[in-house]
Amino acid sequence: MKMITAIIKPFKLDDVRLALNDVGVNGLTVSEVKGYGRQKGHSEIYRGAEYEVAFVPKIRLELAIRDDMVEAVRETLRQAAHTGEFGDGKIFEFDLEQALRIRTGEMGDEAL
Amino acid sequence: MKMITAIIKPFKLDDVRLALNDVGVNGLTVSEVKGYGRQKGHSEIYRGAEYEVAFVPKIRLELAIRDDMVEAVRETLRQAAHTGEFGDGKIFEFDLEQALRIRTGEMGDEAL
Amino acid sequence: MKMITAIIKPFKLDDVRLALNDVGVNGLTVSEVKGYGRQKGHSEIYRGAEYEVAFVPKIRLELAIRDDMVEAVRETLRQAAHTGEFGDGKIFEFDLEQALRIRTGEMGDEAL
Amino acid sequence: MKKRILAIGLVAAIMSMGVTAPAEAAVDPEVAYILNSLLFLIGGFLVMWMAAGFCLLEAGLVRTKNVATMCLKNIGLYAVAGILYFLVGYNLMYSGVDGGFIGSLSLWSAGETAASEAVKLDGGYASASDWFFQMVFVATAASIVSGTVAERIKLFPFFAFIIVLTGLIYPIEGAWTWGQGWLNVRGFSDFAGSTIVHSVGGWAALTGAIILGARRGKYGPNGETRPIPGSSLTFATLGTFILWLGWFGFNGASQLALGSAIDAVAVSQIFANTNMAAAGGVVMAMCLTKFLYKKVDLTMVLNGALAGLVSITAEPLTPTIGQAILIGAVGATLVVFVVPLLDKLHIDDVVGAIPVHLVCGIWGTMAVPLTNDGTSFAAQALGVVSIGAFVSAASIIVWLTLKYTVGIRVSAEDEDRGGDLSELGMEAYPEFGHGSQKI
Amino acid sequence: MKKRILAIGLVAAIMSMGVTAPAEAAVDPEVAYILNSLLFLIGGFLVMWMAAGFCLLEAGLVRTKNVATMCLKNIGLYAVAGILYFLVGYNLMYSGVDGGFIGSLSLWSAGETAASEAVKLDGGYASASDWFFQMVFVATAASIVSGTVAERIKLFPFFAFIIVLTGLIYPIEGAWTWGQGWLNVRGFSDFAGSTIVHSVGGWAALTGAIILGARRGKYGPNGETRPIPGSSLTFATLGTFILWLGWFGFNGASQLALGSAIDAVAVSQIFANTNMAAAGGVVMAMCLTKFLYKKVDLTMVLNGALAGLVSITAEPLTPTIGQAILIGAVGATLVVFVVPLLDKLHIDDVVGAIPVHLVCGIWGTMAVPLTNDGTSFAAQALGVVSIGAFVSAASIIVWLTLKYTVGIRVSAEDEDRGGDLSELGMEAYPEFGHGSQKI
Amino acid sequence: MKKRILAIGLVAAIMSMGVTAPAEAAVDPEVAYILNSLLFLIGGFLVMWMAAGFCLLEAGLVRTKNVATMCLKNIGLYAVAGILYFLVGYNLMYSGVDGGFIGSLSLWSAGETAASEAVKLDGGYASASDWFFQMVFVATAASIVSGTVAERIKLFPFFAFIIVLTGLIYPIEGAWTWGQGWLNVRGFSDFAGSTIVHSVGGWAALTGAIILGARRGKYGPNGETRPIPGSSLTFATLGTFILWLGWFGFNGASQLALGSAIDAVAVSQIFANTNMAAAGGVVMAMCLTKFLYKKVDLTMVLNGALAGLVSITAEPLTPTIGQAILIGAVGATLVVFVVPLLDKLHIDDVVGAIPVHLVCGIWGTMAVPLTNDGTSFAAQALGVVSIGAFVSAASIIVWLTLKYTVGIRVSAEDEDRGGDLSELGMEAYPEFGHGSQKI
Ligand SMILES: Nc1ncnc2c1ncn2[C@@H]1O[C@H](COP(=O)(O)OP(=O)(O)O)[C@@H](O)[C@H]1O
Ligand SMILES: Nc1ncnc2c1ncn2[C@@H]1O[C@H](COP(=O)(O)OP(=O)(O)O)[C@@H](O)[C@H]1O
Ligand SMILES: Nc1ncnc2c1ncn2[C@@H]1O[C@H](COP(=O)(O)OP(=O)(O)O)[C@@H](O)[C@H]1O
Repeated sequence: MKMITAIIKPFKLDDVRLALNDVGVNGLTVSEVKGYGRQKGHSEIYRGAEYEVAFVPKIRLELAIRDDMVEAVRETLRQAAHTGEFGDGKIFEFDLEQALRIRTGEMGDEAL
Repeated sequence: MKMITAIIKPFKLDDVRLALNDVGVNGLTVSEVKGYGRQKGHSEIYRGAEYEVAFVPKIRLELAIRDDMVEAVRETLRQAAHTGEFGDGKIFEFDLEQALRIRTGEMGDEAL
Repeated sequence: MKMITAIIKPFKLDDVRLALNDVGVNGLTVSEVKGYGRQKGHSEIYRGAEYEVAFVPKIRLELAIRDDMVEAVRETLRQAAHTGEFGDGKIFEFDLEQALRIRTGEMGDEAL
Repeated sequence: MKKRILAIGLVAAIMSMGVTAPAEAAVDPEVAYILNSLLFLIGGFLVMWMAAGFCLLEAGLVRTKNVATMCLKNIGLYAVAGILYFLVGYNLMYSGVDGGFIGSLSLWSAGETAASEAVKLDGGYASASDWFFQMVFVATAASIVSGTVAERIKLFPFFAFIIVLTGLIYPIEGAWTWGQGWLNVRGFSDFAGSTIVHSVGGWAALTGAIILGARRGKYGPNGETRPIPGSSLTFATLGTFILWLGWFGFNGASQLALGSAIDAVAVSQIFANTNMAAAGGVVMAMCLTKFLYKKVDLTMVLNGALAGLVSITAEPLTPTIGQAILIGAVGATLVVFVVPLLDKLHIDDVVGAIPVHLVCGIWGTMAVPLTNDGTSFAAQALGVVSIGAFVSAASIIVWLTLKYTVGIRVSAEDEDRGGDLSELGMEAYPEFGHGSQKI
Repeated sequence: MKKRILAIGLVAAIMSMGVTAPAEAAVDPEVAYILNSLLFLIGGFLVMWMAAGFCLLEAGLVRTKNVATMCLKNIGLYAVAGILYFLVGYNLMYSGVDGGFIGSLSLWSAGETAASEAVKLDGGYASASDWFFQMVFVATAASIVSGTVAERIKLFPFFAFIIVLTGLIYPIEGAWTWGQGWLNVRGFSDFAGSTIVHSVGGWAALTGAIILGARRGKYGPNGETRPIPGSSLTFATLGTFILWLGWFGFNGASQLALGSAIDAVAVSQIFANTNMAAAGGVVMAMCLTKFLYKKVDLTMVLNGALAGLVSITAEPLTPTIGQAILIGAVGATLVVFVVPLLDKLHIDDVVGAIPVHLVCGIWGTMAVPLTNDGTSFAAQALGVVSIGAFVSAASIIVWLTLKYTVGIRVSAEDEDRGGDLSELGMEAYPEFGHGSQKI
Repeated sequence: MKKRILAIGLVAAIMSMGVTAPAEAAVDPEVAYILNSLLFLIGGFLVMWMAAGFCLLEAGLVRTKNVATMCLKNIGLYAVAGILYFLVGYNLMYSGVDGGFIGSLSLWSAGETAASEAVKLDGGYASASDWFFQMVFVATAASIVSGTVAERIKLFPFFAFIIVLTGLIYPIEGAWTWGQGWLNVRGFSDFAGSTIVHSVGGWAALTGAIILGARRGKYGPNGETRPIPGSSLTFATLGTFILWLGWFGFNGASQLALGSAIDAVAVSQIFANTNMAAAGGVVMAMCLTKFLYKKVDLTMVLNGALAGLVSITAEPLTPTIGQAILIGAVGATLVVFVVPLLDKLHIDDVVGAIPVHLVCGIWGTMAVPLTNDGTSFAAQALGVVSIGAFVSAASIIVWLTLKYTVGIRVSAEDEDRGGDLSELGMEAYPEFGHGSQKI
């Protein structure tokens, strides 16, 4: 199994969720994060003093998937989250050694 | 070392924390997430328009543990977070290559 | 590639970010978490009843980096986040199998 | 309660038994002058407070990323409205209308000042107290607009519209009735402004909403409505309570006099009716949404309270309490049905100002003859239509002029980021963990 | 300050030196009528504003997941209370009680209206102003209940209780004293309602809390208390400030007259005493919690302010400022000790309404004879006990009836999800990152 | 609007045509007494409400981790200020100053009480109404300090300072002018307290800010300013609206009389001018920040409103509306430039209280002779300088005494954790996801 972590633009979440649904992902965890990369923060003036807002709001997705779905999910994420602008985000892939469904105790692919 | 990530129901956090304590886990990081899986969101009506609330609030736990504790932790999580209803959550296990305690510089199992 | 996850004290974030910048990290994702470890929570009294605040606010950093930067980043984090007090936090290192930049489709080290 | 009885007894004792105040009572003219002015001042500060109510209601119903912008617009428009009303509005509305269409163009200044040796009592009240009270009304009309067009309008074009609305559109249509212009001559009756204040704001908002278009993402590709819940129902509720409180000033002080017993009776009735129309709106909205949707919709209940208040505003004096409750309840019913209707038409009204202020404004105005014999449906309809036509036409011209010159809508990118970052460069709740993303 | 002296000088000059107003003063009856009505109206809108205060205090002290429900309950109960008081309450309380136990069953309607040719001045004030002022009081009693039983009661059964409380229970016990019923005959004295309003709400809340049971998780398996901090202390603080402000109307206008110099003196004293009792409560709560717990507990300080206010309500006129401070300080002391006591008894009072309104209501009522010679401990105790017994018994019957018919408590699952999702289907703060989880 | 015309007509009819009220009018002394007292009571409750305004403004401009502490300080200081003003303040300020420097040391007690048989009307108003109105002013001065020194001062030393400020410093300098002391003799004029209230708070805040030092992290290693945005601009905006509303009482009731037509005229003018100075401040701050920084700064706009209000406070009566707008606009300009200036000097003023209350307080006071012929720049400067010198010197002594005895600053660790956890042991928004970290 693999764990995919993706950082995307917040307003893309709905599109991404629906697209993932279509390729058969039926479990997903999201959290609210901030980040920077090529898309830098920006400087603002607050009460006459300039300061840098280093971080930009992003949404972080976590998906545990079967190995055979990696390609499809990667491609789906890439397309659904794409705008072409800086800050579109990243996809990170990890090896997931084990998974377990708390409700039933199922393990491995069954648990996803 | 292993890193265990668990997604649980928010109101189970206290029980889980105490149970983990009992099996000797003495470090834990939690964050607030939303997710869906078998437990779907639900549709609501807001100002006369139906809409779907796709995500359900969950708590995400991260625990770095020694390899020999994986079984115990897994079992503890499974029991303490269990309600038997949809949405009880998941346990994900990863290989943790290295850990370091910032305060002392200790590394590996010492750092946990 | 490696994924470094660090848990640090919130008010250290600015220092850490600048220090990482200096060693060439130019992408970073942060989130707000709570945790405990050696630094326990504390007990408070609320309306005459004592209770324990188990968790302390922390910031969680995620950095995907090239393998050759692991040492430098680890050291930088250790120094910049250090206060010497309990609760300074941890650094966790994972193997990152694949990374992809959504905007361009670049993969691997190029994507970071 | 001994004390109470004592007090009442005492009061009763004070009065020679059986004293009656005729309608042409004999309160000392100077005392009446003071009391009339005091009514304006109390009413005025209560209506001023409504600016905060609109601000919170709207800040609570937009997403986090537009909250600071909403706050700025509301405090800004209150200031701008006052200045414009001083510069041109008041005299356009009240000076020399004489059955016509418009007053005169001049700065307002107080007729008498405290520096004078003596005060002429003929006016009946201090002219500055009247100005203050009239000034806060114009801000109300402006506040209505800001809610509807929120989350996508550019800041300065918005203020440009407000300048025209408060400096020209409102004073001119106001002159027709309250300034004793032609509509007044035709017998149109609008006690405290269901049409003259609320519908006017509503028409301006409606035309703005149509010309601006809906917020990105409000209507799906298949035309379905995608609700965009607001950032804080607590602020929205507080805003509604503030408006409710302010409305006692809005309607109560529109009696314009407290210098006789009969005026005191009238103001008291107005207070009671105003309150009960809102109560009727609340209860009706609770029951209806529970019945229709199985769950009570708090935002509809808040709109219901305001619907009741707007509905009673055209005639808060003549209804009995029972009638007031019904008038408010009908208003709330209208709101519960018009809110989804507007969505079907893809008219995106962020806070529900159009159903509340425009639709209930019309309803309240048309309901006047039901309880007030001195009025007619024809005259009421004439007022509703003529004011509606004028304000809509004028608003459309201003909106379109702005649209095709400076532009009125923020860029898609800025809309996604939110007005707080794009127009103000600051966040309402900057600390981590307050996203602007409904999930 | 020249201006000031001038102004004062001027005022002094206006008055012929040495003029004295006898208690049976000679203010023109019509002027007195206006001023009396005005006092009711100002007092009334201030007390109406307390509804917002209760709303925010309670919304701030419940968890995020119940905030919207709390807002709904508060605006809803204010509306319901007004309607019930119109339908049955007012006349049950004030019409033809005559030393007895209950008034008559009829709709209220204004005695005189602005449409009349003339106004009889005997009443002393516009009847609608009195009704408005009395009506806002009943809502206060109802607000008290909503705070205590929050986070676990079902919405509609809650409103059913409020209907009985505001339509029957409150008016009946109110008739006994303020309606000039039997308790009044026995010399029971409760100026503005420490017992008649606050304790009544408190008894209804206490019985409700016991019958409902505690919130899930409030008391641990070993009986220990597990605090459940509220979602926003800022809203709780604002709510307290609003209540404090509203209390000037609550107590001040309970003088029921402003038509003579002596009434003006009385209302002024009441304002000062009301303020200082609250101040005494604040300072005492700050010092006590610092002393007992090493840290100042803001929620206790807020309760302390309200404790002071409730305590002075039974007699805000006769104490000196110093006595008022002490009366308030004793009230706050009671609260600081009763809050944990209730927890020991596993009575889960979400906002501390029982210590504040019930306990301090009793304390304030029993303290009346300390400063008011015309009252006796026996009469006060009679009032406290008889009203307490009646209200508790009636409340228990209503709560139990509801419990065994429609049920009063939400399911465990709904309680965990929170009322906002289960009863309203919406969240107070829907944007990401506002959990409902205290960690 | 038929009704309106009718009403106006009626009023006009009531008055015998051409009646004129001479400055020494003939309002019945008892009626004047009631109206004067009523003005104090209304003004008083409006100013009391300003305590909530300061509380929210400050709670909104500090970080989440200090919000509960801010709330506690504000409700606490309002209570403490009232008690001190009763214990020593009022009589120090008003009793037997006689052109001198200080009054007498004694508890305040009401001159006449409702228990008396008769009321002497010479005073012109109920003494308790005056006391109440004066008392709320002293709390305002104290509120100003709490904002500036927020987020780093220890709780009890803060209250110790407030005790001295409200018990001694304010009453003494107040006695010089309003107590008819030496400054009054010299012709210093400060209608409602630009200097006597606002600058006094400002000087105490400025000395405190310097002696305390800046918050950790406010100024970078290279001396650059690192903005620390506040937790909630919505609360800050609401706080500003509350202050704006309260200011009608602050300035309006400082006319000190409503017992004649000329007083009614004066109070009305004051209301209008007060409002328009704030409006001028808002518009100026919007335009200036847009021009200077390309984006409108909401926090500056809020400060701009308050700048306008403080600026007009020294003389809200004599300016025309146009002049009032300008006076407010100049005040806002000062604020926009002084805020970054203070940062350059590394004086860390969390909420901008120094520019708003101190700088605009001075500006407003010096501007009095521009519209009021009876005043001179020399006398105004004398007042500004002498009060400034006294208050600064006294404040420095108190701050330093506290610093070198109990200490005034929290430990670095406690500052990082925030006052809410370290001083109160509770969080303002305890539920997950409300960090205290600006990222
Ligand atoms: N090396 C990294 N490690 C962790 N997160 C990163 C890294 N680089 C970027 N990110 C995350 O991805 C987001 C988008 O990255 P960015 O480089 O701005 O976009 P793009 O690659 O599309 O230009 C950032 O805001 C940050 O949250
Ligand atoms: N494939 C997945 N990847 C990541 N997170 C998941 C996945 N499936 C479920 N989750 C998380 O686990 C939570 C519970 O999963 P769900 O399937 O609803 O529960 P259960 O397995 O007990 O029926 C979800 O809300 C989501 O946050
Ligand atoms: N075993 C662990 N697994 C996951 N997170 C941990 C673990 N131990 C500590 N943490 C995180 O690191 C933070 C700091 O750890 P702590 O032990 O308190 O600090 P230190 O090691 O500097 O004394 C904790 O608050 C928690 O968020």
